[in-house]
Amino acid sequence: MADTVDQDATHSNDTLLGADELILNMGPQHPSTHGVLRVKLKLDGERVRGAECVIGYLHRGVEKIAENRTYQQFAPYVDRMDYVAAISNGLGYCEAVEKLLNVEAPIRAKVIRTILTELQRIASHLVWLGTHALDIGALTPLFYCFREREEILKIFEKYCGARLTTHAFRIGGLQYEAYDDFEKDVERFCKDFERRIQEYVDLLTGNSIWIGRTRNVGVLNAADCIALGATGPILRAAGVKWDLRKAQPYAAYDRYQFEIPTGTNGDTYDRYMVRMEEMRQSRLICLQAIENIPEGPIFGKVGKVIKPAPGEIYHSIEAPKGILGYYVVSDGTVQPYRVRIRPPSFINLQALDKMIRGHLVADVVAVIGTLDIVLGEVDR
Amino acid sequence: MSPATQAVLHFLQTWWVELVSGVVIVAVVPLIAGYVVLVERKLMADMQARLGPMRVGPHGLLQPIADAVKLLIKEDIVPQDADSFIFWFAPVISMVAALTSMGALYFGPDFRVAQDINIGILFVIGVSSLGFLGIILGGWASNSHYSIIGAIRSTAQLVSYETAGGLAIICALLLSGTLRIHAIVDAQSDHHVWFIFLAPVAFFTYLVASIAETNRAPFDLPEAESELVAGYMTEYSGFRWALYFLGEYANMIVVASVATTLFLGGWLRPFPNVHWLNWLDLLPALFIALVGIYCIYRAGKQPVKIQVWFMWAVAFACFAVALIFLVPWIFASLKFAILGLNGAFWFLLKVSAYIYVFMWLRFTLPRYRFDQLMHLGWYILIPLAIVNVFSVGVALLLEAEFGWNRWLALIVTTAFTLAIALFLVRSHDKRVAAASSASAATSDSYAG
Amino acid sequence: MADESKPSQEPESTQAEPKGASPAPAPKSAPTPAAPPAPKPGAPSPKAPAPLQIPLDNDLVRRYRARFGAAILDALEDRKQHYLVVDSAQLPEIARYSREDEKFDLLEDYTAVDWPRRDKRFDLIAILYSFPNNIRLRLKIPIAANEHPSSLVDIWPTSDWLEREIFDMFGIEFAGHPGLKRILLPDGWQGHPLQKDYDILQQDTAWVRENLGIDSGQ
Amino acid sequence: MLDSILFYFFGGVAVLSAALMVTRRNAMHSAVFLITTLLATAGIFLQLRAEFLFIAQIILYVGGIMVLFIFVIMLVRLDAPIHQIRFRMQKLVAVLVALALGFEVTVVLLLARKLPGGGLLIQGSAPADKLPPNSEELAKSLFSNYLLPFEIASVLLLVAMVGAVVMAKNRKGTDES
Repeated sequence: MADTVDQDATHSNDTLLGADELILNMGPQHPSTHGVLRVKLKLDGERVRGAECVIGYLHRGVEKIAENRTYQQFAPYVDRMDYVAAISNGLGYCEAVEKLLNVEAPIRAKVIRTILTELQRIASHLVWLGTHALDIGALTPLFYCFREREEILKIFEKYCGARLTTHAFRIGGLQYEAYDDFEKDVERFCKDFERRIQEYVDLLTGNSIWIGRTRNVGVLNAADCIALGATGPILRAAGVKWDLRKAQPYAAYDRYQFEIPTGTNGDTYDRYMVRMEEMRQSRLICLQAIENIPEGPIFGKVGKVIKPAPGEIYHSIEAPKGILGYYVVSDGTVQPYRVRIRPPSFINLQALDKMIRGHLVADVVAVIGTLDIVLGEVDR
Repeated sequence: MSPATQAVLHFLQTWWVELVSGVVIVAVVPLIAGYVVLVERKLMADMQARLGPMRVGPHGLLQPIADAVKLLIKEDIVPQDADSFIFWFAPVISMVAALTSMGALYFGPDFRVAQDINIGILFVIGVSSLGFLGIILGGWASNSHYSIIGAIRSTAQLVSYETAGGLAIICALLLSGTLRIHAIVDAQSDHHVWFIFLAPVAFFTYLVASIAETNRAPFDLPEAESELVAGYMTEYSGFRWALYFLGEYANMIVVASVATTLFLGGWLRPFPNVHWLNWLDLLPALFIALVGIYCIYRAGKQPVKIQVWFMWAVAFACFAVALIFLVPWIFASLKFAILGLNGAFWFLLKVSAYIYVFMWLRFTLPRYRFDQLMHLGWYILIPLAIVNVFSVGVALLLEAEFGWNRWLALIVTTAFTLAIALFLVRSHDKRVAAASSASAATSDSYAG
Repeated sequence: MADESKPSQEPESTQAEPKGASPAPAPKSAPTPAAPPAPKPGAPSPKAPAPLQIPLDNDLVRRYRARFGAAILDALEDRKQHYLVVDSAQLPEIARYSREDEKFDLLEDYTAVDWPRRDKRFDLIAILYSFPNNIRLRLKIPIAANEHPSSLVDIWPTSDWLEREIFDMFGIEFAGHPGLKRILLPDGWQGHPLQKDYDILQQDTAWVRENLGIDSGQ
Repeated sequence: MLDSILFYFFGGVAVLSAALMVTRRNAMHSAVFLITTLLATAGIFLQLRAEFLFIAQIILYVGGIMVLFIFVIMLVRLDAPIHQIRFRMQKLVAVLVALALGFEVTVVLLLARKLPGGGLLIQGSAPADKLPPNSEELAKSLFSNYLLPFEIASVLLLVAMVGAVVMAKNRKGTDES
């Protein structure tokens, strides 16, 4: 909490009209701030003049803990950051340390990792779509999205026993072999998901109220995105055709064909369309991947004790929210000297103030939804 | 007997129908409103691939009673320096307004409270418009930022949509020529057509206005959970909150009954005067019997013993009611009662259909933003309603002066109104596009 | 080549002072996965790992050296990733040059590493990425404990919160930052957690007692 | 018998809430009591079988004007002027005016006593429920012999509304700039 002592709703300086410029406090227990985020809105009547985010309520000091754990021990902490997309956090960390060790995971492990990460991307986008639609007032999409997400979590549970904080990957490869009908489950989900996406599209895409509430709300053009470091769907919705999975492929992404969806004027509606298209693309990747999962070992040549040579590396992946980067410094011991995590939600949230200037209070809720932030990752 | 008791007896003799129905309304309507809440939750659940309340009673049938008891027991919190007199008084106003406006309504050819008041429909609208007094006072008395904003917003919404609703009702009154509710329905049976077909635009305008008037579905801004955390009801809890909640649902029933009386032919069965369709009079009994059979079919599937009995009891009740509907057919002397019983059935069927549309919209549509809502109200709905009143008037003039066939006149004028409506919507979209392109340049967004 | 030599002696020193509090290296990690071919027990226990940083010399480095000369203290490559060690005095010019001329338009990350043993205690790490040429470069800026490096907010606006976090965690104040105050920890918090001498069990007991009314967070 | 009971009930409520309205310190309380007075008078209209007047009273006064009153009370901060009690001088003037009014009313009552029926009962008035339905009567007279004043009044209202909109627009103009 940046500043603890503060009246709830204060009247600060008067504006031209003599009407007070109201400071309205949203959160940290507000139903639609997606976690413990507190936004201090400077309001002039209903119009927002500025927003200051007060974060840190969920700060657990993950980077300090990393300096006191071995490389393997720190892996489960990584799942607790963006708890909605735990698997992609794990993928990022394991690949970073593998890079540090100059070791490559075997191809079978890479393919299984890619499938699970893409399923996790779909699950993360489903959580985003459900809560975002709920904030704007559409009650039904939430339950449809969570019904599909339940299928994905069942696959995770069958694979590694956990649904949310899975710790599915190990440094050097995979702990568990893909269970018997892994391909069958994923295929059944992907086949069914095609019809399900159409249900969301019927409910929302053409809906004039939905368009009215999202078109030209929270506009962030390409230049601002890059300047503010906003990446992921927000950058693509602004028209930049760039995806780290294509630009610098990792895991097994170079084996599969998929499109990069982009928007035109970077408003909430475009971000909605980009994320919907991303779900379809992830589905295609999974379908291509399960056609042939190559045989072979699932764990590379990494001993039980990991002592990487002193030095440092930076490795980043395309997480559902944006670029998730790991900067790991090793001093040759079993414990990392420094682990820095580049949190996409934290940096995307910085754009909130610029995006909602001049909007109404109802739009603040929509813009926080479209940023798709998870407070575990913002606060670390 | 002393003169006083004689006077009282005399009074009772003359007014016993009104008194009984009055007591029934005040006692039964909150219960019905409770069950409407249950139906809404079950429907919402069904549309969202889940089960809804299942725990209290078989299939959650006792849920409203459980809710009522819970709300009664809950502590009534009065905010610290709230205006306690008005804080206590406001929910009562909104509940009383909804119930009194039911007094003038006809729930069937002879189920009514007030004896065909000369200004029937006007009474209902006037008294139900008192409801939002309760909302403003409630918002003001709870003395918190959120509720004041919620109260102001909801009043602005109600005022602007009441105008549109009133104008839509004027169209129907033009066609019926009278304010008496019974006479309106008789007019519809004389014309052999429901007014919805003669003035469809008016019905649509009234549908939209009534949704906004009861703060529901896409217009439920005042208590939009995600922004203002329950608007004017934020500080209320326990029974006072229940009063507001039941007031809203009672209001919904009132609005649905007005729409049924005015546009959907009140207690007339479909095609009332088509004689070869007279078997339709048997439909109510048939329908209820079917429900009974379904209950028996389900009884076998109930896991718990008591639920099986309950299902059988419900089935038995349905068959009893079906019999009551059939009695007038058997005994010739009770012929007159057919219209009465069937009328009530058809009226309630139409009212529940209307309320179903309310609920259906609530589950599918997202919520309007406040300025969009006002924009829709003032720039599209009210001009459309005015043009519609004008066009229905012209149609009646054509029919009276120039001897046009009524149907032809109304079709021509409705086409004219729809053309105007299209123009209004297109200019609205152009304005939105213009405002948004302007906003894309400046940071100040959609000014509306 | 100052940077290269340091890490090699570093391991001994940090090895020496792990306090009792920090848990000994973890007990055996998860049971070795059965499936993989059983690696020889006690696999080739890595002998003193040979430093992998090799001097780097490509046209990018030459352009930087041509432009800034002595300010570019070192250019190295570690595990096929390029990074420049840069003098903090010239930081704004180098940053502006990287952004305008070298097209590194995205400041992907901006953080710090604490080397308490060195005279220039902190290393500011700026990870730059260029969309047009799809390459990544790391700038390492060694700064002393009480030095105030200039802020990069007007070059990359994204560094606003990143610099606030560095200040919050390391105590490095940035000159010219619009609103430099803590971002994750409460304002009244004493101490900067990610500094090496800030023990993991240490608490700002004063703040906890004052605000939460309990004497210790543990 | 019923009519007189109802009449005294409505009359009593009207007088009582009017008195309360004047004496309340809190503006919102007096607004609520004003609403009760208006509703009570509406009840009396209904008793006289003037339904249209009854519903007009409810819709116009309570639904329209009183909502305006409450809005003004809500939006304008009223706590400032209440603190400055400046009525010291006016108390004397108020008493004088009250006395004069009281004297006048008593004179009227005394004179009326000489009229047939004690000035209260109007002989030969048709019993309330036999009157022709008054909304039709009202409509006929309004649109036949009083058509001109009706149109003038509607134009006047239109001018007032347009004026309000224009003033609001200007104010909004300054706010936006």
